[in-house]
Amino acid sequence: TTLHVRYLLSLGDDALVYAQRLGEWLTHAPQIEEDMALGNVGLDLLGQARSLLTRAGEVEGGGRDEDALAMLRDEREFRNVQLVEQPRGDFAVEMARMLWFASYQCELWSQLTSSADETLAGIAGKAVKEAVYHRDHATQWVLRLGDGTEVSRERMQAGLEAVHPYVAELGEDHEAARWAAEQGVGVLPSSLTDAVNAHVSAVLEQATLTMPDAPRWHARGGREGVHSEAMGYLLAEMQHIARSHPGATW
Amino acid sequence: TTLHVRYLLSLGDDALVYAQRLGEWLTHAPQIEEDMALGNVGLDLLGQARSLLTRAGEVEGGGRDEDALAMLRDEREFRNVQLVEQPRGDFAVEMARMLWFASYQCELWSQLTSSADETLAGIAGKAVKEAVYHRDHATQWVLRLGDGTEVSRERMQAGLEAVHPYVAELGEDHEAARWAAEQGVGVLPSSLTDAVNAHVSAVLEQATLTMPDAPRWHARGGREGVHSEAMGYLLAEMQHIARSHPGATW
Amino acid sequence: EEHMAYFDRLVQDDQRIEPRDAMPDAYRQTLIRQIAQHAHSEIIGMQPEGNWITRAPSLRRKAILMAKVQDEAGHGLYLYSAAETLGVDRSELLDKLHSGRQKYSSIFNYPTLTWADVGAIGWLVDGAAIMNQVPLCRCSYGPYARAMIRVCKEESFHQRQGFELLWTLSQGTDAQRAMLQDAADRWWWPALMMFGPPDSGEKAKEGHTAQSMAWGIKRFTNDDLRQRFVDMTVPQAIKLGITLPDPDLRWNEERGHWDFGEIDWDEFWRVLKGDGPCNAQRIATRVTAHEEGAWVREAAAAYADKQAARSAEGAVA
Amino acid sequence: EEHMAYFDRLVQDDQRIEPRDAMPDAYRQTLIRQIAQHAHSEIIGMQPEGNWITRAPSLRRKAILMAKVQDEAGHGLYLYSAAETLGVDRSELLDKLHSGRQKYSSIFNYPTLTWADVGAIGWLVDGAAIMNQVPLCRCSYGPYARAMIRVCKEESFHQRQGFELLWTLSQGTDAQRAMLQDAADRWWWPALMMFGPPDSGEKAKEGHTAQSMAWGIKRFTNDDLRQRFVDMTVPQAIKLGITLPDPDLRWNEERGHWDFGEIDWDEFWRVLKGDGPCNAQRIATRVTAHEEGAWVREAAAAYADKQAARSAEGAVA
Repeated sequence: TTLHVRYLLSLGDDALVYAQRLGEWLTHAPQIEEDMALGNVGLDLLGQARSLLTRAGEVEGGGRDEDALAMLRDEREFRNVQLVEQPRGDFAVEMARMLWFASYQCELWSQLTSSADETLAGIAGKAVKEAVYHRDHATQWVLRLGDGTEVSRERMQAGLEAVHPYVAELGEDHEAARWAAEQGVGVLPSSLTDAVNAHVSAVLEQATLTMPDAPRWHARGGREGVHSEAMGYLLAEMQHIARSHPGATW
Repeated sequence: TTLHVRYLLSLGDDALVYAQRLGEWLTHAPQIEEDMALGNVGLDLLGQARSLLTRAGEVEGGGRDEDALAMLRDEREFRNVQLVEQPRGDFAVEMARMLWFASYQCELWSQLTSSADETLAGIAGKAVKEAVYHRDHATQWVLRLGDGTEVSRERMQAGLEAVHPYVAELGEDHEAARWAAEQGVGVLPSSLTDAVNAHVSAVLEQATLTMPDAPRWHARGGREGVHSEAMGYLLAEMQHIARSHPGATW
Repeated sequence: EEHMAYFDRLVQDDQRIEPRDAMPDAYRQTLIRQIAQHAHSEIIGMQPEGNWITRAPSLRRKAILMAKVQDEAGHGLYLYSAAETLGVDRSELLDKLHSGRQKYSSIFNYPTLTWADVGAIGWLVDGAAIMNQVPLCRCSYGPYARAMIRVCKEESFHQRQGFELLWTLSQGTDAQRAMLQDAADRWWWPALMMFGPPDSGEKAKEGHTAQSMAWGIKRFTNDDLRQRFVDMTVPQAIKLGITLPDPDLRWNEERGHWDFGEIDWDEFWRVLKGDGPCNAQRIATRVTAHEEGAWVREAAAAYADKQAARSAEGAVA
Repeated sequence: EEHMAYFDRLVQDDQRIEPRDAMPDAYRQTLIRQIAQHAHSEIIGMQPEGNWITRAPSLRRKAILMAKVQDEAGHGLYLYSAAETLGVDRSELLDKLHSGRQKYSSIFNYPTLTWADVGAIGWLVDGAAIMNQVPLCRCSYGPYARAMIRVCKEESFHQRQGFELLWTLSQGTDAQRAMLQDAADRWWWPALMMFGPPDSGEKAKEGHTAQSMAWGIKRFTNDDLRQRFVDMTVPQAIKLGITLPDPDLRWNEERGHWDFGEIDWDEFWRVLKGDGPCNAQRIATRVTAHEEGAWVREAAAAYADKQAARSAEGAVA
């Protein structure tokens, strides 16, 4: 796999895996409006994933389409950050995850609209609008939960603490990203971190919440296909039917 | 599939699927001794499943071995009762399930030691001793939990209620069982029910627990491959690696 | 009196009753019950299909399915809003759903066992629902009629997607075709039951049909709608290359309709009364989501109150 | 005094100290800490492998793996019993594990990512453990030495099973061979770290090695054991047709040993102090199981008390 393909996969797998986790929320959300909203975010991310994986397959030139890449790769070939693969927690954990992830995606996509990979630039142009909506949605909920009841403030703070060790990985300058940044195809993840943190900090302050302390441990390795143990179960569920019918069209 | 094969699969799938659920307990049991004990019961059932599926493959005569039958069949081809596929509940639910299932297996295997299918008779001869141990283990725990603390009595009673709608299916005279009973290969499930109920009732009485009322709904259809929605996820997990490497040897 | 005369005239002239209009209490209660049951069916109906979102075999199908389940949530919301125009509120209706005092369509008490079931629900269940619902677009109660127009448009889209999913299976591998046939075998009869028990011929005087027709809520009998559904669906089954599990199914040249066999109404009543494969599970899933979400809804309400107080303060200052 | 002289003589004569014998408090504390850490490692070590029980690709492998994880539970129990002979009890030790006051082998803070990791744990992790543990079969403290004899027997069986699993992969498909190589790449260095930091040469005076050797608890330095492990394992890797991720690995004819590269001790200390991929998860899983089981253990205790009271009554009557 070339670094270009790996870069596209890192973006696409983030979107795909988070869409998969959000899909689990449908019929389990705290209110029906939220089933719809989480479904919407999931659908947007799934759309991004489909375009990105399709583009990765094109660049790779080996005839793999979005489904071959989603359904027939093994765990060690997935390049998403560990943040998105973590099992569904409570609604506060989800809003903490979404706030950070969407804030990261806002910065990412707005940079990538001028990617030298024109297909990627096109994807970014659409995705940036989606990410702004996702960030806004998460922001509204973090405010409501942080500045809502005593119970919700505690749970929201706990949600932030639970998610925080997985955040730094979004800003890691992995090999494919460094290559992509040099080529003008991509952007250095570390260059986005300040803006992401600024947005999140501002939201937390308004929400009367506290930014978690630097975590004792933080996730690493997702970009090289080293995942947490939750990932294998996610893939088992996602791929089982497709793997059970080799060569079938759906 | 002939009725003989289907009968063997019904026995083998019960054991396999329950072994799979018990395997989930390891590292989650209430004490380390119980990790061992639940592992033991799971291992015994897995051993029964392997022998039974191997025998089913032989009778079928199509070259399918235990792994082909376990890993490459689709949900609708599994013939276990829905009791064994239900997701892991708390320890009381598990002991309720084990008490009923092992009581059923005790009666079943002691009858099948004289099966006209000599391989099956051999399997039964070994399995009956195992089932007696499993039933005894569950019995001891139902007594401890029923006649333990107030909390444990309540949870044990709730466990019985949760499991009860799935019990009647064990005594259902499905087509393959009727054939097998006629041929002297098997036994009519309904003929075991009184003895099973007698054992369970005696345990519950000693444990100061109450036999649940006849349930409003009871499970049916497992023997014809109609399962509950939990089954697909169980199979996804169980089969994913095997399905991901077609033709591989492990 | 005068009000009721106005109501009767509107119904007779096939005009719409609006929330501000006076209406007989029995009319109001019938509508509340029917609209609530319809809304509940959308919400509970998300579960059997939602069961396949994480396992859809292609990303395109996953996207279609997520969008569909999301649409159902939307339909539920319109319908609860329509019910609210009659003077009840959503949380009250949800309580009745959760405690079993109001029902939802019994079809959702069957499990989805294979991927083909997702297609079968689109094709048969949405197909039957549309057949029931299209006449409701002309229902005498305005808000319900308008909600139905939107719902029907989206549902007929879902129905076509379901058929297309099955069509793809029909062109696929042996395993895919077997999956398709199996799904049709399991969903056919429950789909026919969706129209409700017989209410024509001798049975015309039992049940609510006559009154609902007089009020302009119902336009056709259950039996009429069922026949239309069979007539529409059988040719589609033929196109899919599958059989339907009814030995009595045959074209009746004389009637110009498809004859079909006896429906097992015992099963219908059994499942309706709670003895269906998923009744307990569907309600438990719904109640758990609702209870686990209570702290979130409370927080949102508390925050809204604080915001309102802050802007009131601002206005005063 | 006299007691201590007896203790010293026993140690000097390479005899076993038994629970009833007097022993220096520092000896007792060292043993408690070491045996507890060893027991905890067995219990926590069930998790990375337990992760694969439900997904094992064949039923034979599933059975082997379940039996292995179960054996580890058994080892934990013997070892807690051995520790209890020194005057502590299991629940106290578990509390220390759960609250982070006692450690377990840091190797179990790495995740198992593929099926080959199950084999790699058997081959490398159990292999290293055995290398550490065989000398403990002659440890000066009798109950520990005897527990170790049984543990070592079972572990060498596990080690062979792990190698055999990997051997099967090495004879398999490209994907299986890649999985094998990847697992070796990830587990090699953590396995070498299992012997602990350098304690020979200049480092001989730091750490506990010298005292433990004087007490007959430890027989070889960490570095000696590590070298033995490398010497045993490299030929097995060659047999498996894989490379090991160390460019400095080469046979040293002069020393009669395999030379190997610098170990990243920063990583070792980092993971030991909590910054490993699974530290938090391993403890959380363990604590959850323990807390969720509290009501069961309480019920068992209450029942035992009732039974005891009943038989006491019976005896009186």
